[in-house]
Amino acid sequence: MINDIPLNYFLSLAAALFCIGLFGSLARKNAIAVLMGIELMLNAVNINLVAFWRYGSPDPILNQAGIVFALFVITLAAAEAAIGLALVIAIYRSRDTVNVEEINLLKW
Amino acid sequence: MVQNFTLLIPLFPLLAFAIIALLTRSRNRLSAWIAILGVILALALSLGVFLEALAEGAELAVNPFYGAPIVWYPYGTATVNFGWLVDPMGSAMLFMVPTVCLMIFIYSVAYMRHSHTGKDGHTIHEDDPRYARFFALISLFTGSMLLLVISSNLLQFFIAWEIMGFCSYALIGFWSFRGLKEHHIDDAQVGRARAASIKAFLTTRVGDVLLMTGMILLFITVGTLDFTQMFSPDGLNNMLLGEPPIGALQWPTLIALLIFGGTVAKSAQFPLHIWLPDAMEGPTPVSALIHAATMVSAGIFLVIRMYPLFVFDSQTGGFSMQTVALIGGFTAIFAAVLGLAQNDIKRVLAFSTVSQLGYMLAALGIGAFVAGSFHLITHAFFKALLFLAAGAVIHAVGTNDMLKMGGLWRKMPITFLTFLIGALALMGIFPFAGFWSKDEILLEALRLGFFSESGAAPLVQFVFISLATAAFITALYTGRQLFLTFFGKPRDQHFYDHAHESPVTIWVPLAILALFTTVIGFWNTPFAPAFTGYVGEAGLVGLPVPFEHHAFDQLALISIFVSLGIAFGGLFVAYFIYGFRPVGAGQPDPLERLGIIYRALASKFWLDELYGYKINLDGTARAGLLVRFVGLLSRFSYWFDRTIVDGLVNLVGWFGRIMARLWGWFDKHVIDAIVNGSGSVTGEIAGWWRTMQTGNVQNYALIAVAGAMAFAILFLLRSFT
Amino acid sequence: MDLFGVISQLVFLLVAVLTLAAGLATVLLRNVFHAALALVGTFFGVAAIYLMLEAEFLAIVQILVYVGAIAVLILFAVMLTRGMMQTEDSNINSQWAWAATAIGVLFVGLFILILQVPWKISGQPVVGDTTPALGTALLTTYLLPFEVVSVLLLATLIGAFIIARE
Amino acid sequence: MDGLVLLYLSPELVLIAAALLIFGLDLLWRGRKSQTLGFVALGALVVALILTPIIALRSAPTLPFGVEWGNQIALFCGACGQTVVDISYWSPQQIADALYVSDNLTNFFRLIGCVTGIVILLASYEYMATRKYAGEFYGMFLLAVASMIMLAGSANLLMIFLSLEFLSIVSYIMTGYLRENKLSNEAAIKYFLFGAIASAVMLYGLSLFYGATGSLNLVEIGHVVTTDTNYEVLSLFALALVMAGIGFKIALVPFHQWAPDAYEGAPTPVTAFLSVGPKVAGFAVLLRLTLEVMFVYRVDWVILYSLIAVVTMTLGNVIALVQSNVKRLLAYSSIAQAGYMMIGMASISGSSNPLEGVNAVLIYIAAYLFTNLGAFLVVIAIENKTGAVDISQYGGMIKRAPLLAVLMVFFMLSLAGIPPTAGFLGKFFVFGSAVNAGLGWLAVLGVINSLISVYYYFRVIRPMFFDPVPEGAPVITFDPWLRFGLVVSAIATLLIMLFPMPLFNLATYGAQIFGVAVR
Repeated sequence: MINDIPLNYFLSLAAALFCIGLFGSLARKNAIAVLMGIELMLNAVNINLVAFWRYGSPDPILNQAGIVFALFVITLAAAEAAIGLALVIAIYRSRDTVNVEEINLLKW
Repeated sequence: MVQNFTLLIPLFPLLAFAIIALLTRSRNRLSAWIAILGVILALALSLGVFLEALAEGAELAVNPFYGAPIVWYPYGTATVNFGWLVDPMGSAMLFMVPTVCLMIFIYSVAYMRHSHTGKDGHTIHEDDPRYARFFALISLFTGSMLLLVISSNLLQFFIAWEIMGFCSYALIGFWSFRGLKEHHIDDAQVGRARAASIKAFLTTRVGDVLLMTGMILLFITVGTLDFTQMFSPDGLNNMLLGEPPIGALQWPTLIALLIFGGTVAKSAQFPLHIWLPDAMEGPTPVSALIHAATMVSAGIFLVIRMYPLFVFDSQTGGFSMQTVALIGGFTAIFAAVLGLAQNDIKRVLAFSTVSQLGYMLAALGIGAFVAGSFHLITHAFFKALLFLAAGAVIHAVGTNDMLKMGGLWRKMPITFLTFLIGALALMGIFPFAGFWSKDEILLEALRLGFFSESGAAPLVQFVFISLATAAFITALYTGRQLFLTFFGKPRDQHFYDHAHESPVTIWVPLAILALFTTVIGFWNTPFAPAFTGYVGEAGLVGLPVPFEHHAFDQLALISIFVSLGIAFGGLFVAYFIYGFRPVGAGQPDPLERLGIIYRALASKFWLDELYGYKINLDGTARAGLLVRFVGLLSRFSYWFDRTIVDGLVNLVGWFGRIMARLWGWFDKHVIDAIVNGSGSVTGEIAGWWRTMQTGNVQNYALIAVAGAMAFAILFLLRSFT
Repeated sequence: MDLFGVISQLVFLLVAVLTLAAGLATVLLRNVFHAALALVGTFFGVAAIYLMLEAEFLAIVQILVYVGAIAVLILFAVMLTRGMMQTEDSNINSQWAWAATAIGVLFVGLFILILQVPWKISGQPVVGDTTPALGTALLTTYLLPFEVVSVLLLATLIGAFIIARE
Repeated sequence: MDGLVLLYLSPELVLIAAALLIFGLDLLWRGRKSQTLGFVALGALVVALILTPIIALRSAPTLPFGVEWGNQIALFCGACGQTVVDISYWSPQQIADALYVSDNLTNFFRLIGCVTGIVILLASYEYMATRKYAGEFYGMFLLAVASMIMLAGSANLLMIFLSLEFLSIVSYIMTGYLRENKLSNEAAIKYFLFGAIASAVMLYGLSLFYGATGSLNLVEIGHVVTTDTNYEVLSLFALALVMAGIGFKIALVPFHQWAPDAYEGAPTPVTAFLSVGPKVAGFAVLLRLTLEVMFVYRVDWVILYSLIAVVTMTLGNVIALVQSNVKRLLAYSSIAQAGYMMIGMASISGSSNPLEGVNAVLIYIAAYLFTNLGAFLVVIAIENKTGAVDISQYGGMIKRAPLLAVLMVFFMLSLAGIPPTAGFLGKFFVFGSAVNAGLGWLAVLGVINSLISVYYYFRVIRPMFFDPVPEGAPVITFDPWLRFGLVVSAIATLLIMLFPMPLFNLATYGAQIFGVAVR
């Protein structure tokens, strides 16, 4: 299967997903939605990493650096999500909003 | 073997600073004595070194007292060491700085006590609320100046230089403390003091930055900052190895000019002179300290220290010395004219300092190293004297405005006498210190500009003309100051009544400084040029090029008469304007009004007499005679007025007014505007830029992403082209 | 190209289009709850991509962690802050056009880069099971990050507790 | 992993173990005795600080200890210059596998990290005494210091990412520590959102590096990038994306905007940490990346770094002019300071000796550390007693707390780069190295900027000395720990200038590692 699909396909998919996620994180009002955008970006990176591993690794079994990296990215994404959501809930409690545009007491 | 302890000299005042700041802050009297003790110890050690240096004589220039035991850091194969370097000029500074500082310290003890009238009508004497801090700061100031003088290394020099900058900031703004109202200091004054301190610091900072840049470049091109190593022939030649930095501008020229930038700011030369007159907001001892012994002298001393670099530059075709001469010469006359139009007794002196510093730099710039250096020493003494005496007057009278003084010599004869000595020295009148040093500078300018073997030098001729004119104006404004303050009738009875002779602790330092002012000039007379032999015979540290040394000749004699003539001329004019008919109470300064108005006033007075003559026409002969006599006198005085005084007044007044206006305008609108304006422009930019910080984190992220992307795309495009 | 290859490409395209569509839905849907559900869809799509790349273990982890943990967390958070969900008049902020422009440029740049770079391709087939080797690697070569990440997870736990507790 | 590895990792392990211990004890004691936990944290930092030279000296057993008194530190620094316990002794296989290196640079940042930690910890006792979850705070703080050190020691993209995220997550938690405080909440969530986006962008760049070279190890990547010119565009593109993550940590323009907001809202000791810890660790990563991977493309990254340096210092300084909140002002100031450090980074390109630039950056970091921490300690001391963080509330501080006022002057002078302070030394070296590297214009801009900065640094000082004491303002007293931290910072700021030899040697030692990698 690998021989039939060029690497570029995967990379392009990842790039597209990355851009979609970036758009989400830059343009959504809701802090949770911003977080979702970030998750999309991390997924895109993982596709990159796994594709590079699969195509580039001289020994896909013994040299699994890309996979390992992806695994850690997933773990950290979970940690990040936990903290991020905790912060969202905290700010929702104190300010009664999760709209990023309204969280602007600190400026200038 | 006192020389081995040179490094301890600055330590005493610094230690005094530390002790006062940390331990005795709350005890005013003790703090003052600790500060004075610190200076006395420094002075004793300095004198030891000085005497030892004198014993060495001119040899000292070739083999200076030098030691650099403190390893600061290694650089490449070399190390940067801190230590001491005492060459002839350095030793002269070691004599001058602590002496003058000690006088200022003693003077401050009484000066920083204020008297005011309490609620019950009694006069209350009270220490300044920050008395101890004052002594701590001036100790730090003195210590850092001494450190600067003995520095063996430009970096060490720069450190001391910067500490001084900070001290000047703190001291100029010393009275910018709200809550001092009982000490005659109102809100406006507080505001002025604040503004002045910031202005002084920021303006001199510009110079510091230039100096620092020059220092880094020097370090990189020469590989050392140690004066002795730097000025060894190899050291300076290293500069020529690299590529010239900007077009035809050579490294030595660039570096010398950058270093000179430090001097321009610190010694208040055009166009960075603006801070100095405002610095008068500080207490008078601080003014004396800044103007005489420490800060502005440090700027000149920097040029003296780096003189080999300037000489080297001019030998290799650079123009740094010409720049120094040009700026010095211009500032000398420029500031003198501005000084004409000042009514604040201290401001006159401030402009006078600027002008005199211009003298020194002009001398250094045309190659008259010894004359410029000597003027630095003598000027310190008589300028300190003038400031302290002026301070005594202010202290006694309670105002700075000369137009509210007058006739004070009767009330405070000792102060008057000392001030007179200082003023005569400043004017350059025989036999006081200023005469000898100023004459020397004029002589050198005359010799180099008009009678040089290598042909006439237009720049030096300009310098001579400028300095000679400045000497004239100096005598004029000093005379004006003298007459307005001490002669004539009191113009404000209230202030006059308030005046009293200064207490002992104030007049004794004055007397000592006056003594020095009288005798120090004989260190270097054209007949017996001991100072020239000492400082100039063997040249400079690391650059043993003897300065040209002329025997007493016709030219010197001519020069003596020329400079005396100029000085007396100025004094004479001043006498005609201010002394002959003193300015009365409420009268404007003759220079301040137009001639037509003055003539009209005078005519009216004359008509009144005439009128009285008329109604007394059939009165007694005696009365008639009297009236006639009076009328005759009036007519004579009218004629005298019209032809001589008015002419002079109009001429000088017109010239002075125009120039003062013009330059004052330039000062206020161009230079101040640049300094303040750059502040407000950056403020505007800041106000505009900060709006980027919207508070919305997604805006931030977008900017960040766009930034990263811009970099990425930039690289991408670069690879395709 | 043989039939198998064509089918492979078609399958890839299908999965890719579905994944991207779910991703777009995630960032565009007005209702945050619906967006979260679309996010789950994207996670599944990415898991399918992993399977295509013969990283089975990672695909399972993707479903377990992302779908099982992160998505659930997000859904919880959405429900806890429910007040916001319906009242929004627009889910897109005022800078979206700028963002879209910048991202458009970025995408073009990335695309050019991807096509232009001669990627290193060894094309080695995966013979055998990657999972045991992965496990070995995690506990030998990658032991240090493994331990570090465990501490990090503990810190996260405590931190989330401190921040979000009533 | 053999036993030696544990020794090489011991400072980090001690910190992490102490953090776990603190979490456990806090659970056991139910939030009481938090002060004791603070001392545990302090002890751990001191132990880690002591372990560092032991690691560094391990390979030089012949070093004569017990020589003349007072020379120990200088000797240590001097000896470090010749002994290298780093990857240059490792076999190629070891290098390929290396995730984390315990080399000179790591040791340098261990010292920096521990000192930072100790000083901030001293300042936070009083601050945290009345606040909830103080025990956990100390644990979190130790983890933050540990992750900062790990970031400096990471030699592998995975470890870089992991430590960066570790540091970030712990920082988010600490920033949002004041749960009842709206500003703290807001600061944390902004910091978090910005950080998450930036690290995702960075991660994309890292994946590109991996794709180009098939390796995660910096040395190997550097090898490929240097030998194979096919990857020039890719490497530079990836570098630009990675700059987003590193620039976020360092707060470089245009990745800086989170900083003022987060600094203002965070608890002040955390602000102090954020202004030093992540910043300097970011420089460690940037140094490794620049010298081990990207060095061959110096023409390109010099442009990038110079550009960033100019905008960073100018923007930081100019916006700081109009700030009235001291924490925010110091935030902009620290942005500007990072700009000066970037001048040093750009001048690494100097053809003669790249290590000069590295030296300058490391010296600047150490000088900045003490100065900035000192300034923040003053702010903390004042805030503890009065809650004041606005310049206008600092009136008459010379009467209310003379020590604070005088030391603040000193720290501000140092930040402005005026001698005799450490800040001057840092600027001297940074500008000097820039001129030496042919980037004179950059030095000139830096000098102009330092001139601008004087103005706002003095704005902080002015009310302390010249304004009257506000009505009813209390005299400020603060606890001895904070005082100790302040005095240590002040003395260090002074001594670094007066006796820079030890620091100079230490920086030379820290830069030694790059002699191997630079090609």
